[in-house]
Amino acid sequence: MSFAVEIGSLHLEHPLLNGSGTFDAIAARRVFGDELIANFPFAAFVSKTITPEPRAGNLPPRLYETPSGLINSIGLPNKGLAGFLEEDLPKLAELSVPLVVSVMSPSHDGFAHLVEAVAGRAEVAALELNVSCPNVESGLIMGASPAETRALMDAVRPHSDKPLIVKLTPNANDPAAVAVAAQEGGADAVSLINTLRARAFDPGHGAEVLGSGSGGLSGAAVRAVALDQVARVAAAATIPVIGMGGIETGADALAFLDAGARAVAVGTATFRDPLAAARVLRELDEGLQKRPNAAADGATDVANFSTST
Amino acid sequence: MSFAVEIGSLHLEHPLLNGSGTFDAIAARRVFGDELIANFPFAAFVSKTITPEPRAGNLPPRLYETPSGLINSIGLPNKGLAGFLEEDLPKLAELSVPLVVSVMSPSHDGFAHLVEAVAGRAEVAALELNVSCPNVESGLIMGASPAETRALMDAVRPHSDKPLIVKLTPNANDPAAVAVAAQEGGADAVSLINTLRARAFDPGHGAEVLGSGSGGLSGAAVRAVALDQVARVAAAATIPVIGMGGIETGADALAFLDAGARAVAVGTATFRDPLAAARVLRELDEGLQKRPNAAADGATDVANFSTST
Amino acid sequence: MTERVLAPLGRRDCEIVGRRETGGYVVFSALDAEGPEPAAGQFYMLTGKPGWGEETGRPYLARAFSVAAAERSRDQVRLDFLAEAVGPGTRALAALEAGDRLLLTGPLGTPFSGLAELAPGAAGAVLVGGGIGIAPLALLRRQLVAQGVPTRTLLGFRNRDHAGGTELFDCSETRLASEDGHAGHKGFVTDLLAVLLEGDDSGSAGVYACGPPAMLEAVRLLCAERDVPAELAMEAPMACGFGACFGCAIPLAGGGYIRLCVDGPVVNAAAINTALVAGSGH
Amino acid sequence: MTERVLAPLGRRDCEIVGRRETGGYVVFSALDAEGPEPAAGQFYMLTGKPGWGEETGRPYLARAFSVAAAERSRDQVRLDFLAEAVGPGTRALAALEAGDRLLLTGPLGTPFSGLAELAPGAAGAVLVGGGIGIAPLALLRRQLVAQGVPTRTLLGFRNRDHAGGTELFDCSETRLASEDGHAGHKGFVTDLLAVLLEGDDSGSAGVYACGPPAMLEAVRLLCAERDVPAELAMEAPMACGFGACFGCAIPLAGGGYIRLCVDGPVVNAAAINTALVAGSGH
Ligand SMILES: Cc1cc2nc3c(=O)[nH]c(=O)nc-3n(C[C@H](O)[C@H](O)[C@H](O)COP(=O)(O)OP(=O)(O)OC[C@H]3O[C@@H](n4cnc5c(N)ncnc54)[C@H](O)[C@@H]3O)c2cc1C
Ligand SMILES: Cc1cc2nc3c(=O)[nH]c(=O)nc-3n(C[C@H](O)[C@H](O)[C@H](O)COP(=O)(O)OP(=O)(O)OC[C@H]3O[C@@H](n4cnc5c(N)ncnc54)[C@H](O)[C@@H]3O)c2cc1C
Ligand SMILES: Cc1cc2nc3c(=O)[nH]c(=O)nc-3n(C[C@H](O)[C@H](O)[C@H](O)COP(=O)(O)O)c2cc1C
Ligand SMILES: Cc1cc2nc3c(=O)[nH]c(=O)nc-3n(C[C@H](O)[C@H](O)[C@H](O)COP(=O)(O)O)c2cc1C
Ligand code: FES
Ligand code: FES
Repeated sequence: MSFAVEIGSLHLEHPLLNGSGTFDAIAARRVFGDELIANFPFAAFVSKTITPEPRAGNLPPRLYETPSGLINSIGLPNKGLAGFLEEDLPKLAELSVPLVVSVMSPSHDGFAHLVEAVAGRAEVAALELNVSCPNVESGLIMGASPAETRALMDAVRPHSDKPLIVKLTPNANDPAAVAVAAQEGGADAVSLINTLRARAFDPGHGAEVLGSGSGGLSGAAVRAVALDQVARVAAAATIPVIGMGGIETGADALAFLDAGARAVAVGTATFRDPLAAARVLRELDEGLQKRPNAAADGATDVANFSTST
Repeated sequence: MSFAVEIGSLHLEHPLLNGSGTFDAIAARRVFGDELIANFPFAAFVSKTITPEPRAGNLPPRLYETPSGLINSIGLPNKGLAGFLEEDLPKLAELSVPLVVSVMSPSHDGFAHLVEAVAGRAEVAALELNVSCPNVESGLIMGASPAETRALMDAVRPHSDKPLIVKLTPNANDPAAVAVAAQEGGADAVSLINTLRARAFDPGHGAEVLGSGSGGLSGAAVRAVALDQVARVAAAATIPVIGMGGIETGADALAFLDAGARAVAVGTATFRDPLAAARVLRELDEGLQKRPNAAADGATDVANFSTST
Repeated sequence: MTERVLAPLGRRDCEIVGRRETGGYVVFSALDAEGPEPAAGQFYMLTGKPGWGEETGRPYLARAFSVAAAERSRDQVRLDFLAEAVGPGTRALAALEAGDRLLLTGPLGTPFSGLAELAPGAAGAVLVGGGIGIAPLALLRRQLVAQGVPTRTLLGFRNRDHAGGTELFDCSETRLASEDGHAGHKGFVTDLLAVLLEGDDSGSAGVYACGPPAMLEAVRLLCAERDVPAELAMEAPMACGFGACFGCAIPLAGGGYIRLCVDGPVVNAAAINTALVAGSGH
Repeated sequence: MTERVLAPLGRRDCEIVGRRETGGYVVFSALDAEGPEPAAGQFYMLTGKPGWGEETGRPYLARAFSVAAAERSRDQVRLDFLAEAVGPGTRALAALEAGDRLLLTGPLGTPFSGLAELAPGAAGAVLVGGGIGIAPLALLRRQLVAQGVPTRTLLGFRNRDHAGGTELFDCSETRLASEDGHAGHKGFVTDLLAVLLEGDDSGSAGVYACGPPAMLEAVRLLCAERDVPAELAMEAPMACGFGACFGCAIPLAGGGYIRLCVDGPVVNAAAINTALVAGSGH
C-alpha cells in the first residue's frame, strides 16, 4: 500500500506527523537512545514553535488532566531563533525524516524575518506558521479572522519558496474562512486543530490551577470538534489539510482522512506511549484494507483515497 | 447553608438547574412515577427548546459516544408552540419548581411571538432564548456575533417582563462580547455553554455517522472549555451567568461558581444517573464547607460566594 | 405482563453475584436489593467498574441491557443479563466478576403485551430470537409459560462465535437455526417462522421477536403479509433510557418518531415504518 | 549508579506478579520481560487497566512512579513500586492484582549520583525520605550498601495513615520520625537531619532526599547552611516523562526552568531556586 503524501515539495513517506510541541526528538534521543533514530515514528519531524527571542515559558503548574484530555499552558519555551539554529538544528538534521520548523512572532516583521532565516537553511524542508498568538499591532489573534491571516501571509510569503503550512486556531467563528484566506495568501497547506481555550479551578481554594490562568485543551476530548473543523475546512479549501486533535488509534486517523485531511498528526497520544504514532499507522493500514472499496491488490493510496472523498 | 439564588424575579432554592433538552420531566414521571415529583433534583425545570411549529427532529442516528463525551444531533423535536401550551404546560405546572421555557425561532418576528405567547402564561417563571440557530434573514447564527444578538434582544425584549436568559453558543470568537451585547439588549442572565460543533465518521465505510452529518458535543469532555468561556463571560458581564458543560460532581459545579457563575446546570451527567444533580448538590455543599473561608456557622451563601470571586 | 414496572428514581449500586460463559456470550448476574421485578421486554442501563480510559476513551455513558431472567428471593431480585462483547462497553460488562459492582437504572421501557392483548383469541405465542436478541425472550417465555400460554420458540444465530444462551430456554420447545449450520436448520430463523406460520391458521398466533434489524424487518414483513400480530423488541443508540435525550428515535409508519426507550423497546410491528433504522443494532 | 539507563523505545505490557499492603501504602510488582535494570532515582510512566470512565473521567494520562526495588532474574526484571492512593490514577494502580496488566515506559530520568561524585571525600551518605517519597531511596540504599558506602537513613511520616514501606529498608540503620508521634521521633524528619548534620564534620556526608515539597525545601536550606552537598528527587505534574511536553518545569537558581523528567527527577539542591513549586507534589 503506497502511503506517500506530497505537500508542495515536502515529501512524506506516510501520512503521520507529530503535532508541534508534543515531541522533542533531541530529548527523546537522550531517553531512548539511537533506537529512536532507527524507528522514528513520524514521516517528518515538526519542531516545537520557535520565536525570535528565547522564552522561558509559563509559570508552573503547566499541566492539568481533564476527562480524556489535557490542558497545557506551556508558554512556548524555546531557545529563540539564534539558539535554535546553532544548537538544535544540527541535531535535528541527524533525523532520518524531513524537518518542519514551527515559527511564531507577535509582529509581521518578526514573522517575516523568522521565515526568511529558517527557510534559508538547507536542513529545513518546510515551515509551519503558528498563528494562535495575538498580533501586537492589532491586538487580535493572528489566526482568528480571515483578514488578519491574509495580512500575515502577505507579509511572510515573499520570504520563502518552501512550503508554508498555516496552523489554524480552533477558537474562531469560522475556521474554513480563515483557511481560504491563508490559501489565497499563498499557503501550501493548513493544519488544525491547535488547542481549544480551556481553564481549570482548584476545588480546595477556588483559584485557577494553571500558573498562567488558562491554557489549551488537547487529547481525545477534542477529537469530535477537530473532525468537524477539518471537514469544514477541507470542504472550503483546495490546498492540503493536515488534521489533528485527539488522534489515538488508526480508526481516529482514518476519520480525519475521511473528513478530508491529506495527512494527520499525533500529539497528546504520544505522551501516553512514545510509539503511539507507529501503532496508529499500522492500524490505519489495517483499517484501509478492510474498506469495501480497498483494491484487492492492496494498491489503495491514502492520498488518492482522501482527496476522493 | 443558604443556597438560594435570584435571577431577576426567578427564585431558585439552590443553584442547580437542568440543561435544556437533557431532561424531560413528563417522560421521567412515566418511568419513575411520582417519586420524581417528590424528589425533583433541579431548582427549576428548563424545558426542551420549543419552536413556533412542530418539528419531528433529525434523521437517526442521533447519538454518538466520544471519549468522555456525547455528540447529539437531535434536531429540536417538539410539539410546536400550540402543542406545548395545550399538552405539556399543564403537566409541567404540576412540578414543585419554577418553570423556565426554552424557545427558538429562525426569525425575529417568530421569536417575538413565541416570547409573548409563552411569557403570557402564569405557569411560566422565565424564558431561555436558544440563539444557536441561523437567522433566516441574515444567514448568520443568531448568537455568533454581538450585533446579531443585540438585534434579537431588541426584537423580543419589549414582549415580556419576565426574566429572559440568553443561551450563548460556544462556537464563537468571543462569547464575552456576545454576552455584553445580550446584557445591553436587556437580557436578565446568560447561560452557557451550549454544545460544541462536532462530527464523527464510521470507520467501516467512512461516511458521517450522524443522520444529519454533524452535531454538538457535550459531557465531561467539554468542561474545561466551558469553564474558560464562563470565566471570560463572567468577567465581562454584570448580569448573572448560568454555567454548564460537563458538570458531573460537586467539585465541577464549584469550579463553575469559582469561574463566576451564579447558578449551574447539569445535562449529560443526568443521562448516566437520573439523580446526578442531587448528588452534585450534596457534594457542592460539602465542598463549600471544606473551603478555608467557609464560615464556621455554615452561613456561607453560594450567591454571595460566587459574586465575591 | 403488560404493565410498565416503574423504576426506582436514581441509579443503584448492585453486587455481581455470578458470571458464566455460554457459547460466544456471557451471562452475568447482579443482586438488586431495592428494585422491583421487571416485566419481560424491559431493560436496564448498566455501568461497570471504573478504570483507565481505554485507547478509545470509551465507555462513557451507561449501556442498555435487556433482562434475561429475574428471580425474587425475599426482598432482593437477582437479575441475569446476557451479553455479547461487541465494543468497549459490552466488553467491560462481560468481564465483570463476582464481587464487582454494577450500577444500574431500571427497569425501563414498555414491556411485551400479554398474548390476549396482542392477538385476542390466538391459540399460542411464537417467540423469534436472533443472536443476542434472545435475551428478553428468555424472560418472556418464563412469564408466558407461567400463565399457561402455549409457546413455541425459534432461535437463530449467525455462527458458533455468535451464539449462546439457549439453555435459558426449555430445549424441548425450542427450534434452532444457524447461518453456518452448526446448530439446527442451516439458514435464517425467519425460514422457520415462515414454515410455522404456513402451517398455522391465520390469527391463531401472536409473534414476539427480538434480534438484529434485518431479522426484525423480515419478521415484520412476514407477519404483515399473513396478518399475524407481532411485537418487536428493537434497539437504538440510547444515552439515557428514560426519555431525557430524544436520541433513540424510531420512525413511525405514519411519519414522525417515537423514543424507543419510553415508547419501546417493544413496539407493535404495525406501528413502525421499518425495523431497518440506521444505528439501530449492529 | 550515575549513568542514565536508557529506556527501550515504546510502552511495554507487563504482568502484575504481586501486591501487598504496607501501612497506608501498597507495594505492587510487575515483571518486565524486555526492560533493563533501572538506576536508583529513575522512574516509570504507568497505566493500569481500562474500564468505565469514573465520575471524574480520569485517569487519562500515564502516572509517574519511582521504582522502589528492582531485581533481575534471568532476562526479566521484577520492578516493585510503592503507591499511595491520592487520586484516580494512584487508586487504580494500587488496586491492581496479580495477573492484571500494567503498561509502562521507562526507566526514565536522571538517577542519583554516586557519593564520590556528589560529595567527593565524604565518609557516608544520608538518605532523607518523607511519606511516599521513601520509594526511590529504598533502591538507592540497596545500591549504596552494595558498593560499601556507609549509609544512614531517616524516614518521616505525617501520621499512621500516611506511612508504610519501611520494611523496604534495613531497620538497624533507619531512624523514624512522625508528626503524630506514632513511630520514632515526634516531629519532622528534618529535625533528625539537623541533629545528625550537627554532629558531623562539615563535608563528611552527602544527602539524598525525596519527599513532599516542604520537606525538600527544608532539606535544601539545611544543607545549604552547612555546605553539605545534596540531591533532591522532586515531583512535578508530568504528561509524558520523556521531555516531549515541557509541562514538568522546575525553576532554576539562575533563572529559567528545567524539565524535571529529563533533567531530573534528581536535581542538585544547589541548582534549583526552590523546592516549593506550585503543583509539584501534594
Ligand atoms: C433496549 C436495548 C436492550 C439491549 N439488550 C442487550 C442485551 O441484553 N445484551 C447485549 O449484549 N446487548 C444488548 N443491547 C445492545 C447493547 O446496548 C449495545 O451492544 C451496547 O450499547 C454497545 O456498546 P459497546 O460499547 O459495547 O459497543 P459500541 O462500540 O458502542 O457499539 C458497537 C458497534 O456499534 C457501532 N458504534 C456505535 N457507536 C459507536 C461509537 N461511539 N464509537 C464507535 N463505534 C460505535 C460500532 O460499529 C460498534 O462495533 C441492547 C440495546 C438496547 C437499546
Ligand atoms: C518522578 C515522580 C515519581 C513519583 N513516584 C511516586 C511513587 O513512587 N509512588 C507514588 O505513590 N507516587 C509517586 N509520584 C506521584 C504520582 O505520580 C502522583 O501522585 C500521581 O500522578 C497522582 O495521580 P492521581 O490520579 O492518583 O491523583 P491526581 O488527582 O492527579 O493528583 C493528586 C492531587 O493532585 C491534585 N491534582 C493534580 N491534577 C489534578 C487534576 N487534573 N484534577 C484533580 N486534581 C488534580 C489534587 O489536589 C489531587 O488530590 C511520583 C511523581 C513523580 C513526578
Ligand atoms: C503540551 C503541548 C504543547 C504544544 N505546543 C505547541 C506548539 O509549540 N506549537 C503549536 O503549534 N502547537 C502546539 N501544541 C498543539 C499540538 O500541536 C496539537 O495541535 C494539539 O495538541 C491537538 O492535537 P492532540 O490532541 O493530538 O494533542 C501543543 C500541544 C500540547 C499538548
Ligand atoms: C441530547 C441533548 C439535547 C439538547 N437539547 C438542547 C435544546 O433543546 N436546547 C438547548 O438550548 N440546549 C440543548 N442541549 C444543550 C444542553 O442544554 C447543554 O447546554 C449542553 O449539553 C452542555 O451541558 P452538559 O455537558 O452538562 O450536557 C442539548 C444537549 C444534549 C446532550
Ligand atoms: S435513550 Fe434518551 S430519550 Fe431514549
Ligand atoms: S513530563 Fe513531559 S516534558 Fe517532562
